[in-house]
Amino acid sequence: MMTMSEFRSLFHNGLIKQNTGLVQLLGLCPLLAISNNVVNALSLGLATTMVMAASSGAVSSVRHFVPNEIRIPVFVLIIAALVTVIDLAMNAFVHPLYLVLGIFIPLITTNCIVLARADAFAAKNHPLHSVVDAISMGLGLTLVLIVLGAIRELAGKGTLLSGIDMVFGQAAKGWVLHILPHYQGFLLAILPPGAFIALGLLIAANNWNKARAVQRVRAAVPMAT
Amino acid sequence: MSMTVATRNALRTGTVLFLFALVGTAMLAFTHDQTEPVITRSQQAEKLALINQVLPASSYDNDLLASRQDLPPDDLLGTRQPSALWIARRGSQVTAVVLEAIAPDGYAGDIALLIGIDIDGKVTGVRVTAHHETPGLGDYIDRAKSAWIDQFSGKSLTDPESKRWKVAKDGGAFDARAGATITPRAVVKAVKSALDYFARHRAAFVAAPPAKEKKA
Amino acid sequence: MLAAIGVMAILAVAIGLVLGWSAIRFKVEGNPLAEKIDAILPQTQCGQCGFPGCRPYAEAIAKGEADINQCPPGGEEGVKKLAELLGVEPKPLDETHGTPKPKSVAFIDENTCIGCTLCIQACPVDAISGAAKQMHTIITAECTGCELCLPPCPVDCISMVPIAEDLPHWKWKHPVVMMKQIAETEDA
Amino acid sequence: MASPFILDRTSVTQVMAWVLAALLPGIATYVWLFGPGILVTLSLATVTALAAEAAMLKARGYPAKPFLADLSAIVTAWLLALSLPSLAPWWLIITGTLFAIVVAKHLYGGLGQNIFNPAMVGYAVLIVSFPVQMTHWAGPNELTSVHLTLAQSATVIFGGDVPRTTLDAVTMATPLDALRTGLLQQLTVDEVMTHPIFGHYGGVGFEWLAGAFLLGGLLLWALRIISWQVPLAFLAGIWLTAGFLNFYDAGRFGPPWFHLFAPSVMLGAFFIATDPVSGATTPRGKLVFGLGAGFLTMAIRTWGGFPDGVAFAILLMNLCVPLIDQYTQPRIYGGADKEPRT
Amino acid sequence: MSRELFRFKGGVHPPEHKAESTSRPIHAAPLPKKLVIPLRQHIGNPAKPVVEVGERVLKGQMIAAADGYISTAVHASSSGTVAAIDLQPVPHISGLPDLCITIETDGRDEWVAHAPLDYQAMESPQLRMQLRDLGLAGLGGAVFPSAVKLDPGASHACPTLIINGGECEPWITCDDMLMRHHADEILQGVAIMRHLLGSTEILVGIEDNKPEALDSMRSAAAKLDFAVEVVKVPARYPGGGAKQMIETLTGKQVPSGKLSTDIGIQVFNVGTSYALARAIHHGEPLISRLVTVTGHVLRPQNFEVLIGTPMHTLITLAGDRDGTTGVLMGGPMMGVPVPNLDVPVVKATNCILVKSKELFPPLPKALPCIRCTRCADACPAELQPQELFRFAKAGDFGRAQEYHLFDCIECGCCSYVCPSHIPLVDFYRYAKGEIWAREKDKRAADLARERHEFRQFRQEREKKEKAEKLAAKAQAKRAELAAVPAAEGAAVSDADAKKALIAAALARAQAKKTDTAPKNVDQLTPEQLHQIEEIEARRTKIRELARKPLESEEKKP
Repeated sequence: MMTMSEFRSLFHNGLIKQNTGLVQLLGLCPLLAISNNVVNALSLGLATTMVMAASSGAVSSVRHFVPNEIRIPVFVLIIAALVTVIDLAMNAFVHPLYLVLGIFIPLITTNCIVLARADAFAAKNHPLHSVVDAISMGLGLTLVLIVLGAIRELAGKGTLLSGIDMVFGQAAKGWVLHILPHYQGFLLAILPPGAFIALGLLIAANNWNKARAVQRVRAAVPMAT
Repeated sequence: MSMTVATRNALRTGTVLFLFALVGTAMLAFTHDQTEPVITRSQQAEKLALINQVLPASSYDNDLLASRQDLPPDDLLGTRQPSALWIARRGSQVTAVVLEAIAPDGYAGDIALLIGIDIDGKVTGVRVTAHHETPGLGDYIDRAKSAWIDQFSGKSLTDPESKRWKVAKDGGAFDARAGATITPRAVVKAVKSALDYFARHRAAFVAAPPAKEKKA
Repeated sequence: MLAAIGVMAILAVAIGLVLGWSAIRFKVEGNPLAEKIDAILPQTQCGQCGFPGCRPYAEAIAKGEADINQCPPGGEEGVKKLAELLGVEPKPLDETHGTPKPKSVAFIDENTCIGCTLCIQACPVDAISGAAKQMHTIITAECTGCELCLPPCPVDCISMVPIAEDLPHWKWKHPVVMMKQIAETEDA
Repeated sequence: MASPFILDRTSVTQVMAWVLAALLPGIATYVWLFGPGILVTLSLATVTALAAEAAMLKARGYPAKPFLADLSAIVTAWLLALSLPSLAPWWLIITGTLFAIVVAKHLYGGLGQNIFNPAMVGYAVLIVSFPVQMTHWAGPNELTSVHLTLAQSATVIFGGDVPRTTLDAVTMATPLDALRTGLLQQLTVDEVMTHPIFGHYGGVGFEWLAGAFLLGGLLLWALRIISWQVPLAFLAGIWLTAGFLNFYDAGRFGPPWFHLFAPSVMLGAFFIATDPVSGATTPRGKLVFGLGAGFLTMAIRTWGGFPDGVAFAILLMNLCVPLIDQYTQPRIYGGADKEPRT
Repeated sequence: MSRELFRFKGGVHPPEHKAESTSRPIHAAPLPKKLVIPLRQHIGNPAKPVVEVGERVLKGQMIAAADGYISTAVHASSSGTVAAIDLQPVPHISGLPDLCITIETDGRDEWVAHAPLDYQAMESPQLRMQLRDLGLAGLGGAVFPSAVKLDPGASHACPTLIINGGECEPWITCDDMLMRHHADEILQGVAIMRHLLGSTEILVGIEDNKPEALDSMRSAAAKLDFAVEVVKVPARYPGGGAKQMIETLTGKQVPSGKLSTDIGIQVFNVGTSYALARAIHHGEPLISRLVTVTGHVLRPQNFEVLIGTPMHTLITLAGDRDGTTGVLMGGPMMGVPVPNLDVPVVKATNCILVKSKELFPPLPKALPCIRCTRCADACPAELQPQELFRFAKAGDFGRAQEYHLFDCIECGCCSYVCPSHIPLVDFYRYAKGEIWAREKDKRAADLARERHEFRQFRQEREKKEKAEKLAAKAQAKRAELAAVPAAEGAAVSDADAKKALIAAALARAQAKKTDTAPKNVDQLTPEQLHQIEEIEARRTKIRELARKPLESEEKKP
């Protein structure tokens, strides 16, 4: 079982300290390609989280039976199977969203975050810890995806949540927020270069924040020597 | 033991990997079985939904998707590969056709169109299904971006008259946005050609036997 | 369906066999990473890192058993180089292992030395010459300044002498062209 | 501080001032042939650039005085303004300038550190994001019935209420736009060239503008502020590529002289491709850089998605600069002729 | 006289400022009370003192002898008493003191016995030994021992001898003045060089801004019995550099990393030639030289100065003025700032340049490099200074070396033209220094590693040998015991006694350790005390570690 502090440190690790998008810079291909609006970002983020939780749990449960030499093939096999299952399920049950997320669902298989966590964490830890770790990592990624998606959607089109009907059906059409009415649109934000620029700015903001935190700590504790 | 360490290890890893592969594949096979019909249904629904954008569902009662035929490449359709044709019927009467066409002279290459034409030669609707036009400039032909494409509905070769099948800037009957006239010009031209094509082959379409559908 | 399962199974067996066999056959002995780390370490052999010499410390780092910030003679620059080699974030020196000191060499007070040879046995680089009951001398050119000879000396006759900067040892400092500072002085 | 203890008089500020001075004949011609609207654009870009530069310097903890005084921000602003359509809306000018100064210059490390030409980054961002607004080119006075005054231009730029008909009467497609549109309608080059916008070489008015920029460029060369390699290679790259295509099929590819004197080429050759910070530094590297940019410009004009390609060509070549420099290291004094090992 | 000249790439043309110091004749500087003569005045090993404090020396007497092949002797510039042999301030950029011999002069200026050398009758090696003992070194600035340069070696014939009359640095005129007034003696020196090197072609390169020197040298050359071509070359900095002079006159470039002798050319400064003539024809060692004192002084001029004369006396002679902002040894392009005015004139001192705010305005603040490549255009070594700067600044010394950092001659042209006013040369000097230092550290580390590994190997081997010996002994003993069981007691007590002795010694040491514990800890902060404790704890641990093998070894017998 896990204590509250372990739980908290795992989440802190996944959401902030080792954030996949902003700190580890893993799995950037889907991150950059899919973050052109909030709905896409959220959906891919959740799909990845799901795969990560399932695969980490599975990997962690079987970790004692897997010889070291074939651990990578086994992990990839588990992840690939899970991703394909989710891919088929999405194709069947949320078809419009499937059309948008398209090739990025199968690509979750090769997303380094999933394999990285499976190999670096799940293969060495208890299943419960592994699942929590995977969820926190996945949520960390989802968070970045949402922020990135929001920035790009807002800057690019002046809206938020456009395309939400693809997830929740026609009824959700009215949920789209037109934050900036009569906005001319800033195409670059939606195009691929916008993804790089926005991610760069996010990383910069994160680093700046960290640097400031370090400075605060330094200022608070006078140098011992 | 006569086996070497390497062989023993190889057998062990081989077995483990085999077991994992077996379980994984079985899981996949099961999911695939469960989802396959659903997926086929949603794909067909999607196609039908697209067709229904250019041809109201109320105007036919046959299984439209099953009526699909291949049209040979034709200059009027702008096609270089066989393209699809769907024939809508009410009862046994042909009421309209839906066909694929290509506007080859877009600003940045081909623009793929889906055009519905009723039996009187009137356009029931046009949709752009694929294009590479400059985002924010030529892409307003996409229904998702603007309603521009709707202005074709109800038009025929006689309304407006043939020489007014042009964009407003060239003295025609169709609007086009300032600064981006190449794209609409291409679309207008392609729709008109498709109408010409329909006019030329109308008899064949009307006479087409619904035999194939029964099979499906 | 069965075909799919069959193909996967055969593939899995084949790959598993090859991998399992290769893992034993192509095992690499030794650690090239440790060599590279050892090349960065200053070779003072002082043991401040908690290992009996630079090489064992290098091996420990390579295995992930020791941190990169345990070598005071290497200083911050050494940590930075190790971090670069290993692709990790540099961190400040761990002060429990000591702090960097100016480069020094040992010096034996010839009047006090009793010739006990204890320091000779402690010196990791054989930089002390002498024999039993004879006065010992440091070979300055070979002394790494590790201080290991200080504790064993029964008469405390060894001291560390910092290497003074003199003309032959002088070198150019990094020219500071930090625009901020320069322009600030101009404004002032 | 050690030797040397004396300095030549030239400073970065002087270099930049000369670049600005060399742009003046071009600006004067611009005003004369296309109306005074460009002055509004130039002023707005300059003010924005200086404000952005000062703000970024402050944010980065640098003193504003010596860096604002180096005039590099103004050079960027002017080059961007001269690349924009003369009646581009105010927010377009500000967005482009901000991108140039904040992102392309300061986020890359400020003066001397930017790997891309800031003005061209600003231009590229705008043409990608706002293709419609980037077509607001005032036609040459010679061809338009309505001539805007300075105040009227300002009204247009600042989004004041201008009758649509007036705007339509003032703006015109640029010669490159016209050529591209015509060719896409399967017209031959000769048929397209009957359009009134085409002058002797590069379009009515535009050819004189190109001449004025050429003049300014030659001044910079005479002052040894720019070297001959980049402009010559750039022009040669365009001329050779265009010439080859034109020779191959004169009906589908415009004549080389037209491509040389089309807007943006002379400005690009003498003022933008010669930007030392983002350009190649070795003599042979400069030739490669210029030729590459010239070829890419023609490739984009001919096969790309935008009518003009100078900006993208230069940005693409900016990317290659480290590689070019590495492989074109000149022979050193008394040394064997080979590039440094990698 | 219409020799084809070649143009070297790069270079600059700063204002010359030569006229200031050429309008007055050469004055002999008076004998100072104290001469401070550094032992490191040349490239190579410093000279080794051969006199003792308190010893009386005569003018021209060798006071320090050459140490090794690349070295040269140092002499007393006047008669007097050796007052000290210690560290004194010297003209070096670091401001660090160096070993010098201080002589309190007696005012008698009494010469040591000296006589001309019959160089034509002497064997070459012997003659060169003489020159080394006469302290000859290149006076153009590099102060390379002349005896070494006058050795053409087994394979290197030097058919071309170039006498460098190029004085490209602004302000400096000592070579100009020397050529105007001592052309004959310079050419006498050339004759000796020609004799030693076996040169067939002799060229003298003089810049076109020294017409008087050209005339004087030409008329002197016309009187010789061998051909010396005096060539007028265009004045451009650094045209007086040896490699640049060679290219200007012959069109040949000295290959990178090689010496000019590799292409059959040797270059000497006119001053060196003059000193050589004085040495051979008068037997005088190098104890004085011409020094230009100029800049912010009342009477800029050239002095004949004894080596070791403090610089302030020369500035006083030239008339010091208010508003001095510093003094340079050498010219403004390559000179070094003098840490204080007590430093002596040395063999390398060609000019003392007094700075003022008006003549040398403070250098403007540096801006970032904009890669304009003006530096590359100006670089006479045809390097890419902007890249070298980038690498040096970033500490990427490997790349700096790949871009030929060590071909940089530190002439300063790049810094001079840089519109961003970056002190580029400082970066190159820094990078070179770092590279040398690192190579030294690396060698030291390699040596330490090697010795440590050998020690471990040796210990292993000794242990093994000991174990073998013990095993053999034990066996012998067993056999012995079986034979004579009674002898047992004695052996044991013997081992015990030895153990007790060592234990006692260790205990003594331990006691001493604890006794001699904390000293000077009264005024320390708690943090420092804590730190000391930690260090002590660690030392104890190491001590234990150090003792362990000893104990375990003891237990074995």
